Amino acid sequence: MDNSSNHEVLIQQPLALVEGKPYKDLPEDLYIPPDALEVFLETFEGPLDLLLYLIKHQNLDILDIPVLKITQQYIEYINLMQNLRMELAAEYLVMAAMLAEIKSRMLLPKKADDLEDEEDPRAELIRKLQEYERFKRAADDIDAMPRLYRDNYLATAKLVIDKIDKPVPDIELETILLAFQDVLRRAEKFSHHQIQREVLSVRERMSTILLVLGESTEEFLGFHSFFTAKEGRGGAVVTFLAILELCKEGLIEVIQGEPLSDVWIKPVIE
Amino acid sequence: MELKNIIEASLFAANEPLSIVELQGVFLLEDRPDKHVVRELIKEIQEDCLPRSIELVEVASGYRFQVKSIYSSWVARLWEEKPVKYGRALLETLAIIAYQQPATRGEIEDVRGVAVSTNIIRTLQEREWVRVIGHKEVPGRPALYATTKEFLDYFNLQTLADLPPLATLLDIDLQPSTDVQLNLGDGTPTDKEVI
Amino acid sequence: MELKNIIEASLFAANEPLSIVELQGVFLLEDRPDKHVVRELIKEIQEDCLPRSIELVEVASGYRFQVKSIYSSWVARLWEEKPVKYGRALLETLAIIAYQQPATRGEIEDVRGVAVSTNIIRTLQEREWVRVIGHKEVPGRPALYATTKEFLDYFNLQTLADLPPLATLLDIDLQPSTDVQLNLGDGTPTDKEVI
Repeated sequence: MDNSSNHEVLIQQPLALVEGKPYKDLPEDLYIPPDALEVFLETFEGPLDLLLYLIKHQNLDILDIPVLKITQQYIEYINLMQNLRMELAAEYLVMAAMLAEIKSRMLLPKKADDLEDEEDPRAELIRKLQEYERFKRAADDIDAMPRLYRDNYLATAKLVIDKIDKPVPDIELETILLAFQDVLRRAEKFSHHQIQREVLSVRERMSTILLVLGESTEEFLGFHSFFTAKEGRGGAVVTFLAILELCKEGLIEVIQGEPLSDVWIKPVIE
Repeated sequence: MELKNIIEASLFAANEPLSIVELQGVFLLEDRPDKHVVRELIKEIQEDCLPRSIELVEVASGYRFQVKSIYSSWVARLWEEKPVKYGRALLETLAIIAYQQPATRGEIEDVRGVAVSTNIIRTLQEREWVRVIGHKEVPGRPALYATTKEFLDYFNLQTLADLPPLATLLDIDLQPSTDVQLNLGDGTPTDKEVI
Repeated sequence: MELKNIIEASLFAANEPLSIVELQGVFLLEDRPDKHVVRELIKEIQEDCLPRSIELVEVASGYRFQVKSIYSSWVARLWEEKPVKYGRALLETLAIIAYQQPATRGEIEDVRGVAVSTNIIRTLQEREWVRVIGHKEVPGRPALYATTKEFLDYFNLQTLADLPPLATLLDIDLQPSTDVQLNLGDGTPTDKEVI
């Protein structure tokens, strides 16, 4: 839809008669600068929320929504969003279709004998809007209730005894592996949560190096302090890889006085 | 005096609310006080607190000491980070579960008109505000969510009945369409022409 | 009276000892009491405690309320009972630290997609399975967590390399139990995940 020409047409003639009163002005809130639209859409919790906003903002009665008018405004938003090629949640389109359906059903002439048993096509929508609105309010109420660590604080006193036999639960390694499998599978769905498939022994060595550096009173430690002769060539390689990794993550600094001399490691401190 | 102090000390040391039964449990069987006695002592402790900075309140899972809320604004300065703000999606989901429990995810989505993200349910479960209490016997056996005692404790409530009342639904009594005069201006035949 | 109650409230609410300076810090600059005043009020609070179950003591880093030691044998019984079960969130956090160490809290949250509660980290540290081994040099200097030797010992591992490698972990069928299988793929929370 070409929005600008559409606006012009709308502005020249009374837009609508709402409860008998002509409506000349385009609601101010209808036009939104394109760059604000994205922010705007994010502030809505879905199509029902957007509809409620449209209704409330014009002081319309939820029980007597002018469906045609609201439908039109709603669809205008959707068009604006689509023109901007914003990714639109499917729910918004479903609502647009539902509104269009209500609109078309209301336009159809009714046969006299249907009138009794056929429900007003707006009823279902109004029910949904009302239902949503009451929970929206309930959510605000819950948010306003006094809450621990925001409005209320526990008053405690420390129990000082040598040792409480606080029993701790037993767990099996398998349980942890299962938990991790679960995280992995979940994370795999999102490409940006790439989990690096590194060799664990390198990760472990990274921890050890940081630990040793943290506990050491020396400013620098030599490469050799991080593995023992017993670990052989493997130990040296793992240590070397761990140091490269820590270096890459900016956690340590590596210093070498001259070529082929010993490599010194120091933790990065701001 | 000793009884009362032991109860008071237990309430101060526990980091969570203590029920009457849990309070009885700190005594050895032979000198375990009666429930009425414990209740009476709790009342006394509550009165002792009147002029002080703290109060002993009852929440869903028992009694706990908390700082009187008139002092919260000072106490809050002890922590640098601001308390977490929960988003509307989370609060709406929580509200639907609290008032409509047990509720399935589908029922929550029906009310909100949008998909409920798994993250929100997860966060609610991790806060221990919501848990699965069973499965609905319909195809797919969706989980049924309900709020927990911890939820009530967190919000200083004793029972669900203490929640603020849910707005009542108004009767839908539709008048014949009022917006028949709408001029759509977009080529759609106007109502005037139709009716 | 208000000054004293604010100080008392702060001492009750803080989870660690508070110094005189920290106590002054809960007041806005314009009505911040003098050090001597704070010290005087602390003395008064200490006297108020004489007949009660708790005392206000000075330790290295400041003042804190503690249960009088004559009551500790009763109070300790609060913890004698059932061990708490570890929740899903804790297990996942532990697993991520084991495999991705050294890891910051933010990194753990990134992988899990949910905030990690301080309680979980504290529990893992208390159990001595996880410790802080340094700080990442990025704004905020977040702590870097790693697993400990106690963690390896508990699970009978020589080194972390004894854990199944990531690449194969996804393909291993850890438990043939159908209901566990069901709940892995789709991320739908089930009762199992409730803490």
